[in-house]
Amino acid sequence: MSNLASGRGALFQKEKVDDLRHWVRENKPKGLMSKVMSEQEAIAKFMTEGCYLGVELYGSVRCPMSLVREVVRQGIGNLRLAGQGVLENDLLIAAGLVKKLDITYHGYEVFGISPVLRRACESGEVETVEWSNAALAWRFKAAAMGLPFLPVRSMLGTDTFTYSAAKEIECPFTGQKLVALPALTLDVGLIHVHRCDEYGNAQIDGISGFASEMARASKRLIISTEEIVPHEEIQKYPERTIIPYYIVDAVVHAPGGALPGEMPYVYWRDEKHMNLYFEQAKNAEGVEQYVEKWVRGTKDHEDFMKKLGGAERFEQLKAQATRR
Amino acid sequence: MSNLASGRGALFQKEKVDDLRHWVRENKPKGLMSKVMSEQEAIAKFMTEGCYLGVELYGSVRCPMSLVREVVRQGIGNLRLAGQGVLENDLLIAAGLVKKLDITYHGYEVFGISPVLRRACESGEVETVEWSNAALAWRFKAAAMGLPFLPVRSMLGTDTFTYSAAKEIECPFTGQKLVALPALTLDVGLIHVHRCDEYGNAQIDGISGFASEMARASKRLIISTEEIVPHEEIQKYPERTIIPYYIVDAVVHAPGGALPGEMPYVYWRDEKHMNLYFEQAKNAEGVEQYVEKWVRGTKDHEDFMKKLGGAERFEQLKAQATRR
Amino acid sequence: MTEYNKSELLICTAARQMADNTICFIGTGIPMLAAALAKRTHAPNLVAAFEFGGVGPDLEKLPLAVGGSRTFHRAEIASSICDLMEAAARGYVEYGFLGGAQIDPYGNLNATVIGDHDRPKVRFPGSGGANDIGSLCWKTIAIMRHGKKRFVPKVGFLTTAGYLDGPGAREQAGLPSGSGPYRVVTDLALMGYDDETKRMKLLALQPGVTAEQVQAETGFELMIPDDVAVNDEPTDEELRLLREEIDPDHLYT
Amino acid sequence: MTEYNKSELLICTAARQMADNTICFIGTGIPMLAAALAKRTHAPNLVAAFEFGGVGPDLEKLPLAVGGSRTFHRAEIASSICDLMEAAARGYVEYGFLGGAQIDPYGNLNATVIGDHDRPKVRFPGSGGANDIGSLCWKTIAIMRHGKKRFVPKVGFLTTAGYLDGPGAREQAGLPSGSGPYRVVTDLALMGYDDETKRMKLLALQPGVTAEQVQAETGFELMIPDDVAVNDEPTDEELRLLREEIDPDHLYT
Repeated sequence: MSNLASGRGALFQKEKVDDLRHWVRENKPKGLMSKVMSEQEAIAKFMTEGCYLGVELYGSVRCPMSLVREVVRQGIGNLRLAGQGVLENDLLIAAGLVKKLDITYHGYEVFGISPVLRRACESGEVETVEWSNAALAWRFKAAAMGLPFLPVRSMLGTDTFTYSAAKEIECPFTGQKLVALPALTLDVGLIHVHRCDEYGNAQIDGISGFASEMARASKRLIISTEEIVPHEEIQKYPERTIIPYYIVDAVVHAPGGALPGEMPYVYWRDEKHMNLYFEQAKNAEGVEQYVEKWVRGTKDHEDFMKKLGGAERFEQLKAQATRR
Repeated sequence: MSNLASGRGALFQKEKVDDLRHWVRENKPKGLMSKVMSEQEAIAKFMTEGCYLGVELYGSVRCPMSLVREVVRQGIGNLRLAGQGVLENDLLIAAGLVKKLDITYHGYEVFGISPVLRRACESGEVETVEWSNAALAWRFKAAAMGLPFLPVRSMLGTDTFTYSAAKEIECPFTGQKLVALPALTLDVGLIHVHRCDEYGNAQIDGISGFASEMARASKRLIISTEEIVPHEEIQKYPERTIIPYYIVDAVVHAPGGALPGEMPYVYWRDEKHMNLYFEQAKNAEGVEQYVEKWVRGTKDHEDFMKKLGGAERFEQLKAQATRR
Repeated sequence: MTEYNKSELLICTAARQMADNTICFIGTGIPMLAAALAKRTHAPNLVAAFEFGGVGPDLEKLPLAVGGSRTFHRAEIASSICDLMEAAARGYVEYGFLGGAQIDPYGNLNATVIGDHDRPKVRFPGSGGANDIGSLCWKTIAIMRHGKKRFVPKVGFLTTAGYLDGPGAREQAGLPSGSGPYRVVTDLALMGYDDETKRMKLLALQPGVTAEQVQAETGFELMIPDDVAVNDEPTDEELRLLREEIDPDHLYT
Repeated sequence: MTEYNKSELLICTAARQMADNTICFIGTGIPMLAAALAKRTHAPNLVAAFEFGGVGPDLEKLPLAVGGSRTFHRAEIASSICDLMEAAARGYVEYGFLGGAQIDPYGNLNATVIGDHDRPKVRFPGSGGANDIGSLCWKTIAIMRHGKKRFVPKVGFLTTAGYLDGPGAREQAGLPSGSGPYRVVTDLALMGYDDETKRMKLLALQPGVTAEQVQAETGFELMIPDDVAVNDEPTDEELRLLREEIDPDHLYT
């Protein structure tokens, strides 16, 4: 149909479903094998300069911050990034590692606009293509379903559509106008979970955000976890496995891995530290100092936790956690 | 594209997404209210002659058999039916209540072909349109997503496609051929669960089959449950709510409701009774006798349970249940 | 009568727009307080839903993030963004709250950029769930501060669909029939939309404000009916609930 | 050497086709026993997956239904049909077992009807998951009893795609590249498919069977290479495992 529009944004990630199938067949481990490794190993092993990255959930909630900090430490740059983001994507942009951003929402929620994003976009350093929150989740869902696209009813009639890489289509049954979203496959996905076994069978407490879809849309999936539990624990409640082992490439044991954000039912966010970040993010020098001190200036996650106040601080935050 | 094929099967259920939205707005209860009622009340209230019905899972596993038997007792006929089926759809067909069947699999699994289906199809009594198991689940998923269709990669190149009501389309991004499945909305859906509260917030243990999708694709959703638990129990583990209250119209307390099939972790199937059914199903007279004795000849689910052997038999079957 | 501030006025005005026994998409901030207030006054069965999966939390403590644990504390459901947005697509969600940097006469919103998209003068956070909410919920309620730079004849970037360019435009674009902008709540007034023209219309003034003042702070011609109501001031009970029960630490008010 | 029956022969032959460290879609019956046997012999890390959501059960007791609790007993995952079929669509599932009333030279299967679809002579159960498995898994293994009525030049109803009408046809139809029929296991022989023509080819004879016998029981010309292997008989250990551990109640054998 000639009257159907196409978004003018670039498709930052191009993958053919059939190619992915072949890649999965060759590269993903189908048997049970231990995938436990450190942040350093996991990031070094699976992330490459210029790769397309996705992080779940938000920077302030159940977000694999220990993995994100390790990406910054290793300085893996020219990243293409999917995202709704708060602290995680902000940190990557602040560290100068991001080139292209499939943006949905990037800000500090109740704390307002991100000055880091503003500087990066207004200077032209980061190129953006627009999507809605659900559209991005549905793009992951398309990939998770092994499909090249999904039809949806969002984004119609807006500049969000025009500055996206979506297309309008007509329903073959009803003739109604729909938006076709191109599947989005991540080169690397990072997800923080409550518990998993050494093989990667993972459980999440509370909302799952877009973990299920993003995990399945990731070529390489690194999960960090508050707790590694015996395999038997997983086998006892197999309906709780939201991420199956066969899509997981690395399991990183990271208690406090979501800090300074919260981990539902486990610990509350470190409001003091978040305020510190938001304060320093106001200008380029401030945020650079933050990155130097808190990320590059910490050897690893353990070191970060120590700097944050060690076991004592961690226990305070645990005590403030929302209870069931 | 002129070279794209269309299935020649009839679309047994025609619903426009926008019409459904309006129907949902007017008819579904959005606040919390008790929906507890008996099988008799639920079926009488929400099922009508000629309606399009769907039942989950299989007749031999976690299937709302007490509800299905009540449909037979009330003799609600001219049904259009979605299905992969074992005992449940078989019973409805045996009772002469089914006119049209969107068929995927209908048989007795390890016990072979259904003579009931054979008689109904070979005599022309029941009209069938073909789908695959996943295609039917994906048709529910399309409706659950509020979409008029979903693209998939099944059914391509086969007579299963030709005798379906699907259409071929081309991907707007890759040009590849795909099958477009029309969304399938049920007038009434029946699902048996492990537990729910009086409002309908429901949990399922073990595999969820296609419960999540079918529940969301149902205009009227009747759930039967092994156990009605206090609301607080649901609120404690909200991630376990696979069926949210707002899509539920009736909650029927039916311990043993899946019998003679199994309820995972609760009771094993009544093999003796299933064999009795399979034996009687071999000819029209036999199955009619079964229906007379075990369905029409029982007043309600309690009466059926008594006839099956009462508390003693129920305890035996519970003792044989698969454990976690 | 108790004194109140602008935030409290916005919250009370917004709370009164929501009917009981409905599901409402809530973001952090004012909408959350409005929902909590509505639940404690005229709409005890109002269900707060959060786009990342929380439905029906007790809101005993106010969430600081739309995915935070307080959005599903003692909730009925803690699911996922797809599940919630798809429920909205199926017609289950009556209200959605929206905000933005700019709004136009048809209720279209800009939350993306000022200036050229690829080299913006100001980069805002982007659509987030707003575009989906504006597309899929039945009615949207925008909460804004009034001002000429915010109420503009045409938004610089159309992030979230209002009535687009007028009657029939949403349906033509493929958006669900019968859906669209419902109310705009500001510190100066409550506005709705004219049924025929789909243009913004003054419904009621905030206490002490005149229609002329509202028009003067609006960058396009506002439809002003002959008799414009005046909103009731926040009641003592509303203020007590807000200050003592809902936001005792005054994080938001 | 221990005596064995036809079912045991089929099970042992099927078991040997599966490689270790792969995921395999299993239906009830012979495939299940084959998977259980493979896991106890050459493929300890073979993962049995059941289309309604069970992945990796211990198969300590044999399931009687593809959705039954034994398909997820001490499993890694108990999810849903969409989740499993979508994993197959993404390329995770190496093998899928199929059966049917008829098979043709290209491995197309009929499990739907004999005669006119709308007024069939015989109505079979229908595709079930077979069409999906035949579309989405990398390799399918058909298990059949040999016979001229079953091995036909053209299936009366094409329920599940094999190579359709020859080389390139699957890809042309939109099916995933590189996927398709892999083996046919019968009581008389093991067959594969010719790389070039995609037609069924004899690979190995069951013990005591001749190529002539196989051809005589096949309703189309079978490709028969010059040297055809002979399958090893079921070993004592295989039979012991089957009879004592896997199916001690002889439900299937």
